[in-house]
Amino acid sequence: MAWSRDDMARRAAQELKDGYYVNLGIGIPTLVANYIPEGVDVTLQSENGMLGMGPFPYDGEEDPDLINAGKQTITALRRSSYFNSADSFAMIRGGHIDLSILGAMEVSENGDIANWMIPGKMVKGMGGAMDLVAGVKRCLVTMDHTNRAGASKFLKSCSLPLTGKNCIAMVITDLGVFERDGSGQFRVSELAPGITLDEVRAKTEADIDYP
Amino acid sequence: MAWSRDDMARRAAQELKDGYYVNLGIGIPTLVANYIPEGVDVTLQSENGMLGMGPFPYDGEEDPDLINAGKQTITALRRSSYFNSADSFAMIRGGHIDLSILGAMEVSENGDIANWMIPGKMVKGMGGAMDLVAGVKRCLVTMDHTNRAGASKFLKSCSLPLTGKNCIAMVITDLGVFERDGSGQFRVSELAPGITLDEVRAKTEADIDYP
Amino acid sequence: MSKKIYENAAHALEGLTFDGMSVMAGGFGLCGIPENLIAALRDSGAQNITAIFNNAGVDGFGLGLLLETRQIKKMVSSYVGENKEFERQYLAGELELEFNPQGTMAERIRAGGAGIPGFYTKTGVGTVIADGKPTREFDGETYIMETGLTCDVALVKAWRGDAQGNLQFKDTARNFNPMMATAGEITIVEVDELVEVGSFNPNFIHTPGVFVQRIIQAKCEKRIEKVTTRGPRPIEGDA
Amino acid sequence: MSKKIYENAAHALEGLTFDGMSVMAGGFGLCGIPENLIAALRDSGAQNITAIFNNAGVDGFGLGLLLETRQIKKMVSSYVGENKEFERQYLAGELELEFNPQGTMAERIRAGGAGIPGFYTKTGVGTVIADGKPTREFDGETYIMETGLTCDVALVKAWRGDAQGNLQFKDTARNFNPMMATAGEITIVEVDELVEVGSFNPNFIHTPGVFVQRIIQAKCEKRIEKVTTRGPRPIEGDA
Repeated sequence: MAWSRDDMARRAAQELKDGYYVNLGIGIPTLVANYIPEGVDVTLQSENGMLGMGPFPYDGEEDPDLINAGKQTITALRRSSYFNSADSFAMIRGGHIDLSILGAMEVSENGDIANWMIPGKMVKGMGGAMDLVAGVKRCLVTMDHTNRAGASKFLKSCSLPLTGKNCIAMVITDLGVFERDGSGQFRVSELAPGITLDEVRAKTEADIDYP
Repeated sequence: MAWSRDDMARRAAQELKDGYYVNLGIGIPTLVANYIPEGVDVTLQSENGMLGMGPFPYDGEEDPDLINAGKQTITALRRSSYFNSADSFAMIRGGHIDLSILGAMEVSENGDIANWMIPGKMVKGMGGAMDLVAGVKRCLVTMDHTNRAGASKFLKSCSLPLTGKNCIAMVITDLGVFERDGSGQFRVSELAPGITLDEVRAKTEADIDYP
Repeated sequence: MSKKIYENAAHALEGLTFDGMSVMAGGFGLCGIPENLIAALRDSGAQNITAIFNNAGVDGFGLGLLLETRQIKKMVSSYVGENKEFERQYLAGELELEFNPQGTMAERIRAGGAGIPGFYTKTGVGTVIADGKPTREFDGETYIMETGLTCDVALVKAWRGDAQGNLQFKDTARNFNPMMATAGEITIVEVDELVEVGSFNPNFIHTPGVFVQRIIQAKCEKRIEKVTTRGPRPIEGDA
Repeated sequence: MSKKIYENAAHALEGLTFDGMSVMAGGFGLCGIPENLIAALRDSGAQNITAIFNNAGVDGFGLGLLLETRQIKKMVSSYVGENKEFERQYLAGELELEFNPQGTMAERIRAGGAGIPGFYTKTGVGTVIADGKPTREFDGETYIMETGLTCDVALVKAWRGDAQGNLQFKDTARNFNPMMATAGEITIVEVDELVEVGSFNPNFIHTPGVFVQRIIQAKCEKRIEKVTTRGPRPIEGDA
């Protein structure tokens, strides 16, 4: 059975290491915060200007001056600090964040990612996504393996405008985990329960390494 | 009679306008703080990271964590703020300081200044001087008109390595005040009491405008 | 020095607005936006504004006010996904739009205020953002050049300010505000609280007064875009 | 996360020093220098150090310690006028020296920590500082390109810090310290006071913990270079 969104988030959370500073994107990546392994201390960065992001507030305790990069109300922790947007992206661009987990519309076999624009439709803007994929030490994508029409989102090369080139180290989809090795090629490193390599082959356009 | 150091400082202080943010160099410029005209509110910047520099402390009240750019102990005012060196020079380079008053070894007729190095002798370094002359809106020099050997320090072109090119708007020496007009040429705009134009002519190598 | 304090937003903008002006306004989404100054800018009637705002506000609030009245000619932003009127004007070709990666935008504004006319970044290399921009190699890697940004008037929202123009910002309402304060030919600030000079610990002033020309105290509505909670606070004693 | 706290300066440097390493140390003159970490670096015996320090300390104190033992191969500084041993070594050709205008040096360190490999400035245009550096015109004016600076180990002096590595600096002892904290492959901090996590107001943390790998609490001597006073405090009631 293919992984659910929560399964993907749980698997992504296994990539968190003790002491890591992590930036989580919108969607499935946000769920990762619910599955941080026990004994692993992780500090979440929110690129609008916060390190040490806490949980959502209790009802009625929302503070309009305290939101995350998804514009949701959040809370602070004892360790938290606030800073301005230039300092926040200096932190990101300068390689001080260990891991970024992002959603994607497309990922290519050479690690390109597209997740900000569909030409002809409305353009919302890239926000901080281009900065994150260019600056964070390791970037990981969680996404459905195929789109609603059943077409592969894991491609030979991206058809949509890129967010970044050669920057994704790992892709976690509903079908499994795909990790890049030293040669730069993605390989199947894990399958979701009941998923076969043949099913992955059928649903993957990218040239990846099968065991 | 030629102006004393304090006379020069007093004259330089006449250039301060209400609401100005000002950076004062070491030597005669430091004395300018003693002659700020009444009713003129001026905020002093110290490039090591302070806006709103106060007077020297009372005996025994020195704080090693609070010094000015000349490394002297100082005090804070109610308006003061501290910041880091990058922010301090962002303030200077970005043109947010209204006036800088500096000492000089040489000034040339096209507004070049040399005040940081004598080749062959020890090189101490430029500190923040190059940043100040490049960034501050208006730069003013106070210096003796001639060196100890009697040679002019107001030259056709500087012989010493430059601190900055075409950046000095006014020179105040022991002989008078020399201001650049729209054409970029310095002219004698004031004489110290008892100083004649002939004396200025004799002691000035620079081609300046005499009334 | 109480010369910096103005009575209200309209007074603070007096003599500073004109057709074709460039304006920055702080804020991330609706968090930390200078609500009253934006409304006063709309009321000033200035046209053909180049608006350097990270976001486009929502319909009818924040920067949405200036879009409704079509006072904006060009937007420089990183994300405009929350505003339908923006979408309509943009698709109809009534509005120019320049997208900047958020970190590049923040750095461009800081650079503008710091006298840095250009800098290199790897953000956007290999994307449409790099189109037409000069590149340079450092240690074998390619970077693109981005330029510093300044503006005629910067509109800033702070938490507390004093008559000297010293400012403190609150939580994530800080965002773009401190950099924009440095990048305006004139910077106007609205604060929740105007405090006595000397109230601040000088170590904890986010924006030194030198960057601020005018300041008002004003009440903000502070709308929340996405109220998100984890449910009711547990009764004391529960886990 | 108390894994960041080390017992003393020698322990904090363990495993990080090597011949040919590059080191930054904060401070302006003797104000805000990491005294204990500098002494421990001397004791480590590392040779051929590239030292990125704004000043050279004084004879026998601060960075002067590393000059006495000739552990420094190259200095990157803006002003070294206070140290005679430096002068001797430099004139004897035993020491390389790279002068940077102070603001350029501060910005280069910030840029290094911020992932910016190069930027343009007008500081130094037309001077020896511009020799050999790329130039570019912006709006008809010439600017020179300066590069970002990073280092193997940054030694930082802060006022207060917590186990997360969050830091606050005091008065003008802040100077280069916060930028250097961002520019070290490893950043080690000595603080006057180690405080509980949660003691800081999160709005007033100068350096977020992400930049700090190791931290010690240590007593500093804090020598004053130029004690300057205006005389005795007047008796109460006098003017």
